[in-house]
Amino acid sequence: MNGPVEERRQHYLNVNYGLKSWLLTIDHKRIAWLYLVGVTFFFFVGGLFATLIRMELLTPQGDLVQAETYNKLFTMHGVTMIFFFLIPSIPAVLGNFLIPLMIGARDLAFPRLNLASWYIYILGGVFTLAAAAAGGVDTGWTFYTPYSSIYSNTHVALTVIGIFITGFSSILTGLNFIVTIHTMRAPGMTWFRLPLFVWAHYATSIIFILGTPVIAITLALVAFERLFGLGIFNPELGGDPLLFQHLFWFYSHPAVYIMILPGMGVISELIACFSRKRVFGYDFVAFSSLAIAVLGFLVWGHHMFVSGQSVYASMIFSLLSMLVAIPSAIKVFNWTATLYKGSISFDAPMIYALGFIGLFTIGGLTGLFLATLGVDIHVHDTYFVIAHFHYIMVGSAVMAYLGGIHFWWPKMTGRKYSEPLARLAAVIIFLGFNLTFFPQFVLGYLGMPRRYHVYPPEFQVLNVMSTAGASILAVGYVLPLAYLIWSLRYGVVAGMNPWKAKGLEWETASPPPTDNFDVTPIVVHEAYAYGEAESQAVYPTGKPANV
Amino acid sequence: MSTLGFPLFPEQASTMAPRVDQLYYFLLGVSVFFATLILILIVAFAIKYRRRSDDEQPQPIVGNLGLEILWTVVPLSLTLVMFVWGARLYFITFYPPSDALEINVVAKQWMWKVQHAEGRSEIDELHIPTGRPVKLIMTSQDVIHDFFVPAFRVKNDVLPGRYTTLWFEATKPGAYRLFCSQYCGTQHSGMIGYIIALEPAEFQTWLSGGAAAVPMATAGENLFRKLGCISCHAANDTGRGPSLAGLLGKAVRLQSGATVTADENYIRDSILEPQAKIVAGYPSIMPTFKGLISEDGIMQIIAYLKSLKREEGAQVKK
Amino acid sequence: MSDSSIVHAHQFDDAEQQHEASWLGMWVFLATEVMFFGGMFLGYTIYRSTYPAAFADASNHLDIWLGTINTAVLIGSSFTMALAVRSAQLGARKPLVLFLILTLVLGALFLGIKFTEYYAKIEENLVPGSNFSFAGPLGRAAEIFFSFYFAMTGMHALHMIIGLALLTAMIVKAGRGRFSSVYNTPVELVGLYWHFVYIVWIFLFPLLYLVGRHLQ
Amino acid sequence: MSSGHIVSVKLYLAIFGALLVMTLATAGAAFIDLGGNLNTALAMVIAACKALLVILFFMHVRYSSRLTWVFVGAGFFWLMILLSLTLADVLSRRWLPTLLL
Repeated sequence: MNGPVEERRQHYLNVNYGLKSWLLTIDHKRIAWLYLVGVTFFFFVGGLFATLIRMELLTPQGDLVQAETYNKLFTMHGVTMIFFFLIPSIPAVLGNFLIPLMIGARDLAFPRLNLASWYIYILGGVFTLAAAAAGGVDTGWTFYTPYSSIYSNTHVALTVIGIFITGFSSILTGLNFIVTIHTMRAPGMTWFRLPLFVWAHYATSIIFILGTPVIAITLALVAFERLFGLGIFNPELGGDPLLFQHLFWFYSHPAVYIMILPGMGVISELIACFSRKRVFGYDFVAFSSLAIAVLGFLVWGHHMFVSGQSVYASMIFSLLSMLVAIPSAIKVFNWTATLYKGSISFDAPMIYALGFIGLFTIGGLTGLFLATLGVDIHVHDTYFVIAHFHYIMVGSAVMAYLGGIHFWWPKMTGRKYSEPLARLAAVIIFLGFNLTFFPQFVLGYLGMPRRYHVYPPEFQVLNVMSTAGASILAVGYVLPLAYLIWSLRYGVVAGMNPWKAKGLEWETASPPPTDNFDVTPIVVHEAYAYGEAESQAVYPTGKPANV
Repeated sequence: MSTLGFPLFPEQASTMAPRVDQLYYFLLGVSVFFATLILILIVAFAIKYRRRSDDEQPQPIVGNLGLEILWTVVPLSLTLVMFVWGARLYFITFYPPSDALEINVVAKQWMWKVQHAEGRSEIDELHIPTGRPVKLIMTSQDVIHDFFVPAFRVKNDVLPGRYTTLWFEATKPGAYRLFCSQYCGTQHSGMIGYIIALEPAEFQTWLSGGAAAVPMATAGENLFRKLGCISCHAANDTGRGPSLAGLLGKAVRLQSGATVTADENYIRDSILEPQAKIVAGYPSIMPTFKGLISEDGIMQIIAYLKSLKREEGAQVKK
Repeated sequence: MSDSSIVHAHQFDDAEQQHEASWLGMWVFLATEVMFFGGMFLGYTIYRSTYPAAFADASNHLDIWLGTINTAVLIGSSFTMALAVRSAQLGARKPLVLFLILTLVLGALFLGIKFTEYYAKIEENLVPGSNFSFAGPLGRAAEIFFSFYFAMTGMHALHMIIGLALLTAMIVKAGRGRFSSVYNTPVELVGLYWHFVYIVWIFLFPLLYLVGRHLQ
Repeated sequence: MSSGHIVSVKLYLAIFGALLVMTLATAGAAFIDLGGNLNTALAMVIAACKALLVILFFMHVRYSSRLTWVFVGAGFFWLMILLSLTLADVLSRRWLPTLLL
C-alpha cells in the first residue's frame, strides 16, 4: 500500500505482509486495524437490524415481520451495537493506535494481552452471531429477569456467554491503557501535558476495569440459572426481581460513559486543532472526564424509578444523576469557549465535532428529563428514552468516532481522503440523524412505549418521519466506507502533519514506523501549544527523521 | 387531535397530568434556552473567527476561572431545582390518599385482569369514576409488566411475587389508552387496553350492572373458612394465631424484635412465606399456602380482612 | 510478562519499568476480580437480610469442621506461597521449587476437601434444581442460599484450579532455573493471584459456614 | 512497586499464626449468641483483619508504592459503592412513603 511517488521507507504497514503478520501481530497499530475491521463489520450488522426495525415501524400493524422476529431484531440491534460497536469502537481503534504515539511510547505495556483482547472480542462476536443465526434472542439487550432467566425460550444462554467473553476484551484493553498511561509516558510528559484524548481514555479505562466484571458475573448468574437451575433471580423461590436490575445497571450506566468519554476525548482534539487554539480550561475538561467516570458509578438507579424501587433510593439516585450532568455541561461550555477568537476551518472532522457539540447538548439536556423523578414516571420506557440515548450514542459517540477516523486517517494510512465527499457525508449524517430521532422525543411524550411491534395509528406519521430519516442516515454511513477504502489506494499522500496539529503523534512519520519514534521525544511544553511552540517535545539528536 | 391530523401532545385527563406537564415545560424551557445559546455561540464564533489565511495563528487563551465557576454553579442550581420539583411530584404519585377506591389488577402474559371490590371483573379494560382517587393494587403472575396510562402521566411496574400500587384521579370522562411498558415477551405490544372514566353516577350504574358477581370481601370470607384460617385466626385473639381484625395499617412487632407496618405485601408474604415474619408472642406453626391459593384468592382474603376492620367496631359494641 | 530473563521487552525502557508495569497490571486485574466476586456478595447480602432465618438454618446444614480445616489448609498454602516468593527474590532455586510444590499440594488438598463436601451435599439432595429437598418450611429461601453456596464456592474452586495450573507452570520454569533474584516477576504475580483467591475464601467462610450457628 | 523488599521468615510465621488463631476465633465465636447481628459484624471484622494482614504482608503492599495502595483501595471502595447504594434501596423499600416535601 505504498504510493508510487514515496521512496521506500519502512513503516508499520509495509514492514511485513501476509495473513500471519496481521493475525499474530503485537504492534498496537496493527491491532487497531484488526479492531477497525471487526468494529466496522458489527456496525453494519447492527445497522441492518436497525433498518428492519424502522421498516417494520412504518405501519401501525405488524405486517413486515412477526412479533417474535421483531423482538429478536431490536434485541440483536441493541446487543450488536452496544457490546460489539459502541463500547470497543473509539478505545480499541483510535485508543489503541494513538495512546502510545501521544505519550511518546513505543507500544502499550502488554502488547500480547492487547492481541489476546482482539481474539476474545472476536470469539465473543462469534458466540453472539451463532446465537443470532440459531434463532436469535428476544429478551431485549437488558435481559431483565424473570423473562430472560425463566420465561424466554430463545437462545439467551448462548448470547449471554458471548457478551460475557467479550467483556474480558474490554477489561484487558482497560488494564493495558491504565498501566501504559501510568508507567510509560515519555520523559517530561507530566499528567497535565497529556492530550485530553489520553485523559478521556484513562477515565474510560477506570470504568472498563471496575464496571465490566459486574456485568460478567450478572450474565454468568443468568446463564447458571438457565443451564443449571440455580435459583438466584427466581421469584418462585422468593427471589428479588430488582436484584438483577441493580447488578445490570451498575455496569450498564457507566457503560454509556464508556461509549461517550472517548468521543469527548476525540472532540477535544478536533476542536483544538481546527480552531488552532489550546482547549479552554484544560484542567477542568481533564477533571470532568474523571468526574464523569466516578460519578457515573453512583447513578444507575435512575433506570429503576418506576420498577418498584424504594422512593427514598429513587430520590438519592435522582440527586446523584443531576450531579453527573454537571461535568458534561462544563465540557460543552469549554469546547464552545475554545472556538472564541480561534482560527476555525471547516474540514470534515470539524463538521463532525461541531455536530457533536450540538447533538450532545440536546442528548445531555434530555437526560435531565429522565433524571427528574416527576417527568420520568411518564417518559420511562417510552420513545423519549430511545431518542435520548440515540442522541448520545449515534448523535455524539458515532459522530466523534467518524470525526476521529477522518482526523487520524492520514496518520494511520499516510493517505488523505477526499475532503468534499467527506463534508457531504458529514452533513447527510447530521440531517438524517435529526430527522430520525427528533420526532421520537414527541412520540415519547405522547406515550408510545418502546419495543412495540404494533402501535396505535395516531403515532404513524411521526414514525414514518423517523423511518425516512433512518434511510438518509444509512446513505450517510455508507459514504465514508466507500471513499475511505478508495483513499487507501488512490488518496493523496499525506505528510507527517497534514492538519498542522500539535501532539506527539503528529511529530512522527505517517504512517509511523513500528517503534513509533526513531528517537524518544522529551516533552518540554504544555499540550496544544498552538502559537506558543513549534513542537511540544525536543528530540535529543536534532529534528525527527523524515520531516 | 391537533390541526395536523395527528396529536403532538397527550391529553391531560388526571389531576397529576397538568402538574407533570408544568415541570415538563420548565425542563423544555431550560433545554431550549441552553441548546439555542450553544447553537448561537457556535454559529457566531464559526462565522466571526473562520480561518482567513492558512498560516493564521490566533492568540492562545488558557482559560478563565470565573467562567468555569459560572457554568458549574448555574447548571448545578438549575438541576437542583429540577430535582426538588421532580421529587415532590414523585412523592405525591407514590403516596396514595387513604380514601382511594381500591381496585385489584393481576397482570399475566399479555393481558390485564382487573377485579373490582364489588365483585365485577374486566379484561384489558378498567372502568373508574372521575373526580375520585383510584388506587390500583397490582401483581404479576409471571414476568415483570408495567401499567402505563399516558393520559394520566403515570406508570408503575407490576412485579411477580409482590404488590405494587399506583394511584390517579381522573378529571374528565373518556377512554384513555392503557399500555404495558415493561418488555414482557412476544405479545408485549398486544398487552394494551383502555381506561374508561365515567361520571360517578354512571360508574355506579355500570358497577351494579353486569352479571351478579360475588363481592370480593364475601368471596374472601368463604375462602378464609374453607382453607381453615378461621380455626387459628379467630376474632379477639381467642385462637392460636393473632386476630386479623383491623390488621391493615397496624404496626406489628415481630419475634425478631423489628416492627413492620402490615400492608398488602405483609399479608401476602405471611400467607405464602409464614416463617419469614413471625408475630411476637405466637408459635411459628402456620403452614405455607403456596400453591393452595391463587393470586385472586389472596386478593379476596385481603379484601375480607379490610372489611373486618369495619366489623370489628361492631363486634366490640355487641 | 515477557519471559526473557535480564533483557526487558522492547516497549519498556528498563527492567524496573517492566516490573512496575507488571505489578500494577496485576493489581488492576485483582480489582476486576474484587468486583467480579462482589456481584455475588451483593446478592448474598440482600437475600440474607430478607431471609435471615432460612439462611441460618441452611448454613447449619454445612459441615463446619470441613470448612474450618479447609480454611487452615488455605492459610498454609498462602504461607508457603509467600515463602516461595521470598525464595525467588533471594534467587534460592531449591526452596523456591519446594515451596511451590507445597503450595500446589495444599491447594489440591483444599479442592479435595471441597469436592467431598459437594458430594455430601449432592447426597443430601441440597443441590438447587428439581430434586432440591430441604426439611422444614424454609425450603424456598434455603434453595437461594444453596444457589449462592454453589455459585460462590464453585467460582472460587474454578479460580483455585486456574491457580494450580499457574503453579505447575511456575514449578516447571523454576525447575529449569528461569528465575533469578533479578528476574522473578511471574512468581510474584502468581503469588498475588494465589493470595487473592485466599482472601476471597476469608470472606466466604464466615458468610457461608458461620451463619446463626448459635441457634443450633 | 514491590521494590523487591524481602520479608523475614519470622514475620511470615507470625502472620501465619495470627491467621490461624483468627480463623479458630471466628469459628468459635459463631457458637456464642451475641444477640442481634453482632455475630455477623464480629465475623466480618475478623475477616477484614485477616484480609488486611494478607494484603499488607504476604502481598507486600506494605512496602509498595502509594500508587499500589490506591489501586488496592479502589477495588474495595467500588465494591462498597455497589453494596451501599443497593442496600439503600433494599432496606428502605418497605418504608411507607411519607409526604416529605
